[in-house]
Amino acid sequence: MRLEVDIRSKSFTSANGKRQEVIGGIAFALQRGEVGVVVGPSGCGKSTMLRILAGLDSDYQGHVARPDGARLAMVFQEPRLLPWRSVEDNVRLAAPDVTDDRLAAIFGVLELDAHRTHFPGELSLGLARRVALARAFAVEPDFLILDEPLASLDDALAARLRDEIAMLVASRPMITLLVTHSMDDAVRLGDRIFLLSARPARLLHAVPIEVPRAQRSNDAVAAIKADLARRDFSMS
Amino acid sequence: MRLEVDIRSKSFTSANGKRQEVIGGIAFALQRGEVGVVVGPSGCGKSTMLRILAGLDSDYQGHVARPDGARLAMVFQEPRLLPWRSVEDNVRLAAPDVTDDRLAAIFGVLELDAHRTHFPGELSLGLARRVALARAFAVEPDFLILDEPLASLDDALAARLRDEIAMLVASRPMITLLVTHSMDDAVRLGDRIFLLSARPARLLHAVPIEVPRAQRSNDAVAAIKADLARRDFSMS
Amino acid sequence: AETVKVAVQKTGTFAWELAVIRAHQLDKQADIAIDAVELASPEAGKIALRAGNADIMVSDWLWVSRERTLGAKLTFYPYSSALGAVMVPASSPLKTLADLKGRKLAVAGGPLDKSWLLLQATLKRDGVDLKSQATITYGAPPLLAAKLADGEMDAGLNYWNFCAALEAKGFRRLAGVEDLLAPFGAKGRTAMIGYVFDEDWAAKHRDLVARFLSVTAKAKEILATSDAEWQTISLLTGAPDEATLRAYRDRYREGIPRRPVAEEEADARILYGVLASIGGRDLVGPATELSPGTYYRADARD
Amino acid sequence: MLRLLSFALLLATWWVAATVAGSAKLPPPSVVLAAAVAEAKSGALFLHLGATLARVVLAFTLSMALGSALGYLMGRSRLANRLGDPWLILLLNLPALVVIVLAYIWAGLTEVAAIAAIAINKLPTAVVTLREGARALDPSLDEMAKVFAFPRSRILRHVLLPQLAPYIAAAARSGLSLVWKIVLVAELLGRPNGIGFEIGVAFQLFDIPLLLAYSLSFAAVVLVIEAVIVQPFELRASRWRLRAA
Amino acid sequence: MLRLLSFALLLATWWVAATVAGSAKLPPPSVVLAAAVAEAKSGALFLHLGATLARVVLAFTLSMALGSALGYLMGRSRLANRLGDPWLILLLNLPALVVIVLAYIWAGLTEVAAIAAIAINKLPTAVVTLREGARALDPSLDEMAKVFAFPRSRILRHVLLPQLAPYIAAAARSGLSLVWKIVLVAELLGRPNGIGFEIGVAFQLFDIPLLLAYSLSFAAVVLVIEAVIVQPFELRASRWRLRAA
Ligand SMILES: Nc1ncnc2c1ncn2[C@@H]1O[C@H](COP(=O)(O)OP(=O)(O)OP(=O)(O)O)[C@@H](O)[C@H]1O
Ligand SMILES: Nc1ncnc2c1ncn2[C@@H]1O[C@H](COP(=O)(O)OP(=O)(O)OP(=O)(O)O)[C@@H](O)[C@H]1O
Ligand SMILES: [Mg+2]
Ligand SMILES: [Mg+2]
Repeated sequence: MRLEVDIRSKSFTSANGKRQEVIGGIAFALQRGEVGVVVGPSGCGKSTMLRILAGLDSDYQGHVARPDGARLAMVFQEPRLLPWRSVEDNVRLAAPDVTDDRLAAIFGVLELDAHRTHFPGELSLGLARRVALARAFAVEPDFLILDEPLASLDDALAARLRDEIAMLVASRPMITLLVTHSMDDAVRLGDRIFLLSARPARLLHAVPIEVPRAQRSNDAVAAIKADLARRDFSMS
Repeated sequence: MRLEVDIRSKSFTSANGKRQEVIGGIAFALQRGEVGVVVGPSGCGKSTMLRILAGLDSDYQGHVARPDGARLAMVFQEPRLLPWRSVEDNVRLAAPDVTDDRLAAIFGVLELDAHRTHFPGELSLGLARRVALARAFAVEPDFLILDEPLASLDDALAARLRDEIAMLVASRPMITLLVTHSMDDAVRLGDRIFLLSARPARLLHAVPIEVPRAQRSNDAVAAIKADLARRDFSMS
Repeated sequence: AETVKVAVQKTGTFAWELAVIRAHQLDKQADIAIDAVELASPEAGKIALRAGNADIMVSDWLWVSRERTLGAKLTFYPYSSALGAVMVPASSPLKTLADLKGRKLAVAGGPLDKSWLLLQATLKRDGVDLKSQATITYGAPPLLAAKLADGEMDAGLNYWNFCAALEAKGFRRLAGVEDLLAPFGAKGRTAMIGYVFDEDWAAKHRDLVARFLSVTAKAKEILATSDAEWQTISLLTGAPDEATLRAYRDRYREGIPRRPVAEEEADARILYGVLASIGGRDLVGPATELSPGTYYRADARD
Repeated sequence: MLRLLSFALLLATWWVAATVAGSAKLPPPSVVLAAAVAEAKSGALFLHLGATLARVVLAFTLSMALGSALGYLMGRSRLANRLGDPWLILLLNLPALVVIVLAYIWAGLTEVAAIAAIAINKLPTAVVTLREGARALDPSLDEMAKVFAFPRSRILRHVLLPQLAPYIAAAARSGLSLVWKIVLVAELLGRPNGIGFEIGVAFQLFDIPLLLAYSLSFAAVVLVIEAVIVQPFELRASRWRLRAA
Repeated sequence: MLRLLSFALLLATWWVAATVAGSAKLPPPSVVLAAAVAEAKSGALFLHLGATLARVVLAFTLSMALGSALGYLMGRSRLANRLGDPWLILLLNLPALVVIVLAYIWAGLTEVAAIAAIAINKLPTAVVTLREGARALDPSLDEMAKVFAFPRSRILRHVLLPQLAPYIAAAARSGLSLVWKIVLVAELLGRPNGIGFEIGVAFQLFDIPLLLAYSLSFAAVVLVIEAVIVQPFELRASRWRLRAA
């Protein structure tokens, strides 16, 4: 099971008729068990790339080999819940096989217990994003795509959820791809960091992080971040 | 011109019939020229409070005196653009008096020049949030409400926009209220920081920041943050 | 017993006759079974015939002739010579048809209605072009009858049953359409409407047709002679009171055709010319003469 | 409560109008009710109402099912829309009378012909409404369903139907009323029973109380169905809307 | 292109059906066209089509405007909905014949009566559709408009109408077809001109080609209006949808 990505070019024709290149060349591969983190300026083409990898867009130049028969889960950049189904139903519809215990555990970690019967319209944005995370966790995926999963959450909760993601990744051999604007998250979670240029997105650097995830203490993380900053990748 | 807030209680009855208190007691006042920053855990009631202050919800216990005849602008937590109007039209509809020069300047700062004729559906989330910011800036408000305006933006851009907000605040005497999860933003922009408890939200502390905004160097900011952390407010 | 399918309008006189036939078991006596399709509108019979749900329905020879020239071999047997009339309120100042000039006249059945055409033809001889010299309102017959009754119209040309009902309400006949026929050369009351059926079907079922016609003739005789019979069918007629029922009865009796078919056909030929000249192509189609064979001859083989 | 009040107001308005206009122009409710009761006692009302309801139910179900499917298809696929559009416009704008007459001529004065004709008349309005609904579907939820590999049935029930619900409700309500209007024509032209048949008879006799009695009997049935089944269901189904009217 | 192809296919289907069924059951296109041409040459077609179109336009505009306003109100305000609902259901389920007959009885056999009766028949379906549209409005955009103090006119044009557009389109398309169906009945019952009047005459003569010629003339007008005005406009107005069909 392996993800191979070689997107040579991807363009959009917008309603005003203009054609615009959004991805200018991104190639990498991820193994089972690896976590890839994508970092790049706002509007550079990250979500567009994720949509291609998720099989939602096949109108591009290049080739993507998605892991065969892998169960996919994705946290979109917006929550994308079904407004007419309760929080619990939203999760169960995506993960019909989830056990009650596991669901309770997930809702516990994400602090959603009080909101099981709420409709999405009754949630705060942070709560809704957590429901989207719960949905992805409940699926027990082989291939997990996360588009800024920890945005709009307070620092304490975000840190706890980051650990939770790390635990999930450690517990099962899956391919994970994460988009984030937080270098801290990137360094703490990633095995490799893919730095993208501004639109059209090109892969500037693929930086491996050698320290095993479990051993990344606060100091280690700070050191890696400093190292990355020192290398001064020009990101725009 | 003064904002006086005394919300004693606010509850929601959700569709499943249960009543839930969301705000348990928040009282403060803001003068013209002041920037209040609200910080609190996800789902505690921040956006609910902002909706009350914006006059969108009058079903609460207590009293809010909104600045008289003040022009209001708000950046909602989601972009809330009109999907059927171009980026430029979205801004112009909210701010019909904006001059072409000013609009160009705003679009320049927010790096939206290339997207003027795009429809919101053709934007990335970060771009859409910037359009929402552009709309609020273009209005030239007397009372500005910002609900996590810098989420989903990369660090470099976020920093630039934070400075832009600071400039706007300095340029006109207005009341500003900002919700954020980033302590950095809070300390750099705020005159007073309101720390809220978990749901139901109560005002735990109102921390004034004595250093004038213009003099908050990186070191000063770090010092204030450290000081805040040392005081160890129990936030949950 | 052989079955004959007939289309009847529930409020029409054919339905009354059928009730009499049933009550007196005339059908059983003649060893036929009459299978009636009840319908609610006058035009539905044509659909029933075309769709093959009815062997026999009631319509006029004008239409039969038109259909024949267009290729549908239908044929006609006289059923009733009752025709409409021009009705006015009792107190109306109108005395003759010529007085209709400049008045509001309601015309049931539309611009190609045969009574309306005959009325126009009659007045044309006196130099009156009624169509342009009076205000004509076309519309559904019941609605127009109601409109005349409540005074919105000065006069109304309507079907005979509506006229009978108006008569019972005290309205006056300015002229009956059957009175207009003679000046054109018709020898007597001419039955405009009749049983209509397919020629080929009739050829295959000559005996059945003959028995059917004799059964209905018997029913007509009963209705012509017995007043008691009218009481039994009064509900069916929808007559709101005795006066109306009486008017229905008298007009119905007058309308029973009593002349030989050949005479009917001869008159029809004459009237056809009149109607064709004023109704034009729209009415009669490409033919200028009554199509030969329009009339069904029970004794055609001799 | 409010609904009952409004209903009472309606009856009162009618009664006042009847009194002012005179019973020849508009019979008062009492007279119409008496006519209805008389027809009910003789059993005729139920016979005809039953026949009409059966036709309405069949034609309605048929045309809603087929119309929704076609409308969905045309809203989703540009090709289907291009191909179907001329047919749709033709069907939409063919008078009920014509469709019914042709159906009767082809298939005889049969129940099948009547129901098919009514269904064909209603079909295009369902298509038109559902097409708009399908065009307005949220693509982001489609993507979500695709990512999480929702099977078709789950997509239909949990993703599509809730989004199409307002369009279906609109098509159903106005469609039911259309079916009912057309069933009357079909019965008038070629059925030996049903409300339309009786209305035709009442019209020929110009018996306005009877006309109204039969006309309103169907409205009464719909009123009861709405109050007892449809509206409670709708209320439940739209609980998720924060501000339901 | 595809549309033309489909149109040709339609004609071909008709032609084949006519050949198979025999011209007594379904006249072929050529015969109907000949009838239409004959009527057009005599000027009668244009006269009647003009009269009918005028009525359609008036009744349609009236009922769409009023129906949209009422529907919006009922979708937004619970009170209005509760109060209006019984009236709505009654109006929806009143047969066209009854409304038309009553209108003619009250207001005489006049143009005003005809147009009012048609508008009243169409009104409730517009209300029902727009009510669903108003219920589905996005409250978050309302809030946005309120915060930025949009004046009413701007809210209507830029916030409400684009959201209601699919409902308006559905109501307009199916409503136009309904108005057209009802105008025929109104003309049949009590107007001295118009397509419905001619259809009545053709029906009395059982002249199917003429019946079809008049029926299809209106469909042809709508087809042209759709192709030349409505669809290009819709295409423009829905450019913002990422996947327009
Ligand atoms: N459907 C579309 N039509 C036209 N342009 C599009 C479309 N979708 C995205 N784009 C453009 O593609 C670019 C990349 O969008 P994308 O959503 O991939 O950005 P991103 O890297 O995810 O940004 P962010 O960090 O803000 O989420 C943007 O400039 C956007 O305007
Ligand atoms: N319409 C509603 N009905 C019921 N409950 C609601 C409604 N709106 C909000 N809530 C509840 O109120 C609480 C506070 O919501 P609010 O949006 O104010 O949170 P927040 O502080 O802005 O959170 P976040 O940081 O995630 O945006 C949440 O628990 C939410 O579930
Ligand atoms: Mg993105
Ligand atoms: Mg919030």
